[in-house]
Amino acid sequence: MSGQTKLLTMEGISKTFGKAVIALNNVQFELEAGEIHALLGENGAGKSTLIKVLTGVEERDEGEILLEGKKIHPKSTNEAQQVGISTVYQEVNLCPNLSVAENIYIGRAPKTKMGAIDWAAMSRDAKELLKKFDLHLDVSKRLDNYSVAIQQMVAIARASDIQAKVLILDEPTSSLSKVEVDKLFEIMRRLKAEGMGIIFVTHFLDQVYEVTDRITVLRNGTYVGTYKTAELPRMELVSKMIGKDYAVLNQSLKEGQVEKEGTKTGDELISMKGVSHQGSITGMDLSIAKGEVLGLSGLLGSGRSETARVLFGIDQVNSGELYINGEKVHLKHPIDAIRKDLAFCPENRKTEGIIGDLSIRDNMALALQAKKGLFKKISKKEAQRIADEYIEKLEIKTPDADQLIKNLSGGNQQKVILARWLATNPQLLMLDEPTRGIDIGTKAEIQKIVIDLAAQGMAVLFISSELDEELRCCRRIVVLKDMEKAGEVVGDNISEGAVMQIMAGGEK
Amino acid sequence: MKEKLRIKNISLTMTIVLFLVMFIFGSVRYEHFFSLSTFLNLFNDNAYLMIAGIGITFVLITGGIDISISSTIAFTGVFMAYSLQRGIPSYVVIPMALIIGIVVGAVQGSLIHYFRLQPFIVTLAGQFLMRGLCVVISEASIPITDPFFKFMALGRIQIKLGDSKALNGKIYYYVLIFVAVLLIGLYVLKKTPFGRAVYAIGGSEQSAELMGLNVARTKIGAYIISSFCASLAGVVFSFYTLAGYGLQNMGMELDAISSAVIGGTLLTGGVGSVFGTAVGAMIQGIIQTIVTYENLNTWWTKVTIAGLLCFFIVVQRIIAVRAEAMKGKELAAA
Amino acid sequence: GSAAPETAATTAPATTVEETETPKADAPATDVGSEKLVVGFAQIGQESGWRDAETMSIQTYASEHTDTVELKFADAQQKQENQIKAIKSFIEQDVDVIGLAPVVETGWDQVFAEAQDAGIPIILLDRTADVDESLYATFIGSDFIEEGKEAARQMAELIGGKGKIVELEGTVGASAATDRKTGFDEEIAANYPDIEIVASQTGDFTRAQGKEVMESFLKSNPDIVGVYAHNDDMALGAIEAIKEAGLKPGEDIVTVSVDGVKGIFEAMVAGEANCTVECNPLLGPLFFETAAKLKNGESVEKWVKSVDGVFTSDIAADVIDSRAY
Amino acid sequence: MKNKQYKITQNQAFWPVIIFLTIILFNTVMTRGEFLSISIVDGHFYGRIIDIFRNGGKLMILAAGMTMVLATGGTDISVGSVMAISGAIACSIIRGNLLPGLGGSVAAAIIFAVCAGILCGLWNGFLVAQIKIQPIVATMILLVAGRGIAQLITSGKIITINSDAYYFINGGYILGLPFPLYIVLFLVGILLLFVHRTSFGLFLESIGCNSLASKFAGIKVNRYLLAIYTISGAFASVAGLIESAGIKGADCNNAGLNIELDAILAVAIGGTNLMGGRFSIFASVIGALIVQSITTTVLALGVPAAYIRVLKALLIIVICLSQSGKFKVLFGRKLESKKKEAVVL
Ligand SMILES: Nc1ncnc2c1ncn2[C@@H]1O[C@H](COP(=O)(O)OP(=O)(O)OP(=O)(O)O)[C@@H](O)[C@H]1O
Ligand SMILES: Nc1ncnc2c1ncn2[C@@H]1O[C@H](COP(=O)(O)OP(=O)(O)OP(=O)(O)O)[C@@H](O)[C@H]1O
Ligand SMILES: [Mg+2]
Ligand SMILES: [Mg+2]
Repeated sequence: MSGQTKLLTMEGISKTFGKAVIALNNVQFELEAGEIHALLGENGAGKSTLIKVLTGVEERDEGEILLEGKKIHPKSTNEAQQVGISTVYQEVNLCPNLSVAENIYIGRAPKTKMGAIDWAAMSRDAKELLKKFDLHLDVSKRLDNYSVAIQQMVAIARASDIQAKVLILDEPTSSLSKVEVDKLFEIMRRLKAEGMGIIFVTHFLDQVYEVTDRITVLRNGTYVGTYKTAELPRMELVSKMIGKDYAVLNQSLKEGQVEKEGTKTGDELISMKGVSHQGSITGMDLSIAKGEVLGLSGLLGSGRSETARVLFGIDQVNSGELYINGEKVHLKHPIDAIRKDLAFCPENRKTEGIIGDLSIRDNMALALQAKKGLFKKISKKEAQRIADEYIEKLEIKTPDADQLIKNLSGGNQQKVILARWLATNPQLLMLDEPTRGIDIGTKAEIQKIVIDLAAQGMAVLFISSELDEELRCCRRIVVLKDMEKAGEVVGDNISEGAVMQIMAGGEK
Repeated sequence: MKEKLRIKNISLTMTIVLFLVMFIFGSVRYEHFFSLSTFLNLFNDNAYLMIAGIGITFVLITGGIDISISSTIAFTGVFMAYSLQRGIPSYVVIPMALIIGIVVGAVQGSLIHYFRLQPFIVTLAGQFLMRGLCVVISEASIPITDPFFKFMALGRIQIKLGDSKALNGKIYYYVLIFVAVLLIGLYVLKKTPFGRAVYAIGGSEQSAELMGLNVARTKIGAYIISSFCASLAGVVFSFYTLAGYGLQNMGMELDAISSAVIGGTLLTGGVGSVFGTAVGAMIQGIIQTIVTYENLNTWWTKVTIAGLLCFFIVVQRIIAVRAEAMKGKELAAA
Repeated sequence: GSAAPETAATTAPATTVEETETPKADAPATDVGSEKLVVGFAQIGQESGWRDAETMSIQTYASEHTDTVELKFADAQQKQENQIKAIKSFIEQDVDVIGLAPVVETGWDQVFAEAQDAGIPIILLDRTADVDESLYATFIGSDFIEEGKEAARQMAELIGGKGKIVELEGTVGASAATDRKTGFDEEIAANYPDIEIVASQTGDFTRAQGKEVMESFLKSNPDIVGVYAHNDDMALGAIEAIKEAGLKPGEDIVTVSVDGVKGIFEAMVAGEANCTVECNPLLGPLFFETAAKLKNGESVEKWVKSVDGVFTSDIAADVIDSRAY
Repeated sequence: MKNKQYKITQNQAFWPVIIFLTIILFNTVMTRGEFLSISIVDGHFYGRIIDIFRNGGKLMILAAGMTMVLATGGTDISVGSVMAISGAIACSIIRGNLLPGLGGSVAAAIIFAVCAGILCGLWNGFLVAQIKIQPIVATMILLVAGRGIAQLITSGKIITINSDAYYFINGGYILGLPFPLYIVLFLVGILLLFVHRTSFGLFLESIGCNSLASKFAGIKVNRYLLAIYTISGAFASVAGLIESAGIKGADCNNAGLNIELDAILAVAIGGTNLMGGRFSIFASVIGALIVQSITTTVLALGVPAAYIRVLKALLIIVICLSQSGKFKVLFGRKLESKKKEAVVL
């Protein structure tokens, strides 16, 4: 029931950061009541910025925003909420020290007749609300007792409960499991039926086609166009997003595929024998050979990240043995692993990856510097050379290497972290969700890089929640379940079905 | 429900237990120690510290810090004494002193919030400024002779629970101000949107902003409360000493902060309670009393408080680490 | 002029004279309750060598008379709050007499009233308190204004009644500082029109600040002939500064200070300082004397003046060995 | 040429140096040149500028150590107490009250005092790095206890000493310049060399921005934290020696009282972000000179000492505002919009 009234119109929106970064340039957008509208684009296309401008987090330079025909100019999220715009931002934005119930209701808590906060009513309401999401939590527990996925659901619950006209979801699904995503879609459809307009940002094209009515595409901060989802074929959508013909892109991927087939695996590099770490993994046997891309698959919380953490010396081996190049090692700190030519891109970019206030150059040089030690300082010239090399190689979107990394978009930050590790010239590269929150074009690039690196003899441990990505890159996939190795599929046996079956419980 | 406040409660419970243990220890060990008046004197002598501590707790929960409070206390004292000396009546002087507190807090809070300046540095400037102004107004200590102040200084309620001397004690009227501040503080933090926003900002300022809370108002509000309480503490302190003196209460902000930490407030923000702060101040008071009774070098007071601080902080850390480990296990089990 | 014979006796006049009497004073106490004289003393803290000497004097007396005297001692670390709390716990402990060297003059009404209610007399030591006379029993100490006046007379004599001088003040607001300034300035203004005090700033009673302030004085007023410091410590700091400026302390610039600590005697012997107006800190014996009297209900004067002397560099060498602090 | 200009003004120490020079200039004008005059007295230089450098020595040393602590996002408020401890130990040894077997050796006194400073620093570092206590709380423990410990060492008395060798630490001159200046040059020089010739600086900044990510990048965060708190403690003990040599004794009550505030202020004036990240030791040292020169200014102008605090307060606000990005944005925007209008016209 896509209505006639234009719920929201944005016109001629421009936004620059500093002097060099033009995040948005004369962008337009419109949303009708009762529609789910996808906002798509590559990393750094300006999606999050557009949303921030809309909700008053960032001040726009130019442009107009009309809500139900009336000009609005919110200066803060609070004002945006008051006029009826409710938002779930890209990163989880809740208060870890407050209870679940409070996180949902803070700022609009039920009151007693005396005007005091009614805690009992709040808990009751929160329980009721979360039930709609099939979440049965102790809502009086602190939020940080729960996993990121649950926190994300709580954030969505909060936003959906606010009596809003416009609901904005900026990549809400990146840390959700399939079941949770389905739940979310159900709720979105219901809200849509109630006449709410929903803006949905995602990098999962399947999801776009599953729930959205229309699509607006941004590229490099400019408006590309708005299309009916049903009328826009996938291929075309992708080429609009990346500005290249999809066929070309596909070709390059195919080449990767071919190379992958041609890859010969070399000697064994890593071998874990019955490795356990208290509270995370138990009795893990794993071996990785040179020139191999090993996929690590499993459901959320199955222990994939934990395996990588142990391999990288972040968590210590409590029992079992770990061999690198046939030599038994005890890794006490990441630096021990780095000195053994291991590298690790962690999954939480913001907290474990980037050093926000340092430049791209310093961020890239950091691991190499740590590897070389305190006294062998990398000269500024050398660091600049490394930075320039990788900015070009990985096509990082930035005016220069002096930019602070925190000002890059998520995908570009990820590439800088990747560059940090490539600069150390590792034998094993561990990538934990390297493409989370990354657009399809960059995703393909990263996959290609991975395959290229393997072809050059590097071993890669590839962890991804997107199965098709693993299927595309890996010759061997180890499936984890409940902190243990549940099975393995190799070569021609690799298929979605085979992996799923092991995940689901049946061994083979 | 039990789980929610676990960390905070354990350290608060420990604080209360510790207080009782010390009181019993003192009573057993020293003659005259066990008496109602020893207990009530903790309030009589620390009321101003507790009031200021309650105020600073708001700021600490937001994750900020306010080291200007001791100067605010001294400044309001000097200001009032000076004005009273000039013949301005007390019913004008006291509200003016409180307004000064509010203004100081509003200015500091605004500088911190709108210009993103460091709370430590801004309140350091506030500390210097007010301490300096004190001496600019008057170098000497100015006595207060105003009848209302005299009344508040000397007026007290005799409490007689029995005939024995140990069951007698007295409470000065100004202690009631502390009781009121404590009750209001408890209510505001637990039951008002403002209070909850204070906690939210301590948890994550950015999140609070994005959740649509009015961060500016809350943060500045916390600094206003802190300075207001400091000026109120200044009023109580001038009841206590009947004078205004510019060098009074040097370094007292540390006592207030230690009280909060001993009472379970995390200086990283997000966790804390005004009740805990009051108990923290009482513990420091009782240590001081015991040191006097023991006839030790009074520097042992400081050393003991530091030891206690250390103990509490380490325990809080251990509890936090444990909680994390537990969480890991629970998730693994799920 | 300085009275040399008199000063010889001031080494510890109170002690020597009274010590013989002490047992007598205590004897009635033993008769009355056959118990010791319990005294609580709230000391300011440790701010200078002078105060250390006072503390020592009290503690030594108590430790030498453990059979008759019991001392409860609290160091307030320069904070009035701490002193008040200490006094209150002395009241709780039901001591016989409370001694106090008040950190500031004001702010004692409440706690003194409590002591009065409990029937415990208060002795103020070396500093006065700005309270109603009825609230304390007696004040033992010197007359700071008189010290200032004496210092002015000494200064005038040293510089021949004319010239520019500077003044290093004590901690702002402290009665010792205010009174020593008042006495000095008044005496100069009244009797020595040719002496000009060209600069006066606080050195906070400490050596470090005395030195820093003097350094500055010397640069803005190169032609000064004398420095008056409210205590010896600041004078010692000033001497350093004078030396650094390439001048001879004691000759090019004369010094007059108050207290009479050992350090200044050493400086006088070395010819680097000229005069100190003693402010006797050895008040222990006198204090306990008075306390015993009060316990026994004997009357004491409202102001028991301690006996102080004046020492100049000429006699410094003779008396230095007999200085106890 | 233009490029170079750009670089100089971008340097973190640029504004502090300008401010310092302005203060000097202001004083020179106010005192009609007296402020700048330097003469030679007894074979050493003599003048207010020399005073600033000598009296500011302690603060420069503390600020250098404090800069690194702040760069890691920490803070060390115990430096004043460490100064008191170091002075107490040194003077007690020289007096023979402590370790009389050493016969009052000045060298031993210095070594033990610095060792005590290192121990204090290790303790702070241990609490911060190993127990993971917030720096301000961790160092508050020593701040509160330290002065008490110093008092217990001196059994609550001011200890005066008589040792020309020891006095030299504060009052001595080499080549006409005060000895503390050489200590500063030596310590700060070594530190600067270390920070710039090695990757120490990069690691500290990285730890200050995001210590978890730094650990993941292979930096031994705990080791560096321990190191910088130790350096800060050691520097504080040296400052304590200078101070106690200056007063020829140990005054546990007043030694280094509230100096941690001045040290942090100096770093802030130097433009280092107190939350961690980018830092400049040189700028902080200039910041320390600015703080010291305020005191000297007030004394030189004969203004009541009370105004030192007021002046410092105003200066803090002005400097912080001028460094505040937000402030620049607010006012820069106004300027820019004016410029734009001008273009349109
Ligand atoms: N605060 C900032 N300062 C400077 N540049 C910024 C800032 N915020 C965003 N940018 C830049 O603006 C551009 C748009 O970023 P935005 O976050 O909107 O991208 P996005 O489309 O959401 O990307 P992603 O899919 O990676 O989240 C990027 O080039 C980014 O580097
Ligand atoms: N947000 C979180 N908060 C606390 N613990 C977490 C969180 N995320 C994961 N964990 C811990 O890590 C364990 C394993 O999660 P891990 O990240 O290794 O799983 P994974 O298979 O890599 O899943 P994914 O990376 O998709 O989340 C969980 O059981 C839990 O103990
Ligand atoms: Mg985005
Ligand atoms: Mg994971």
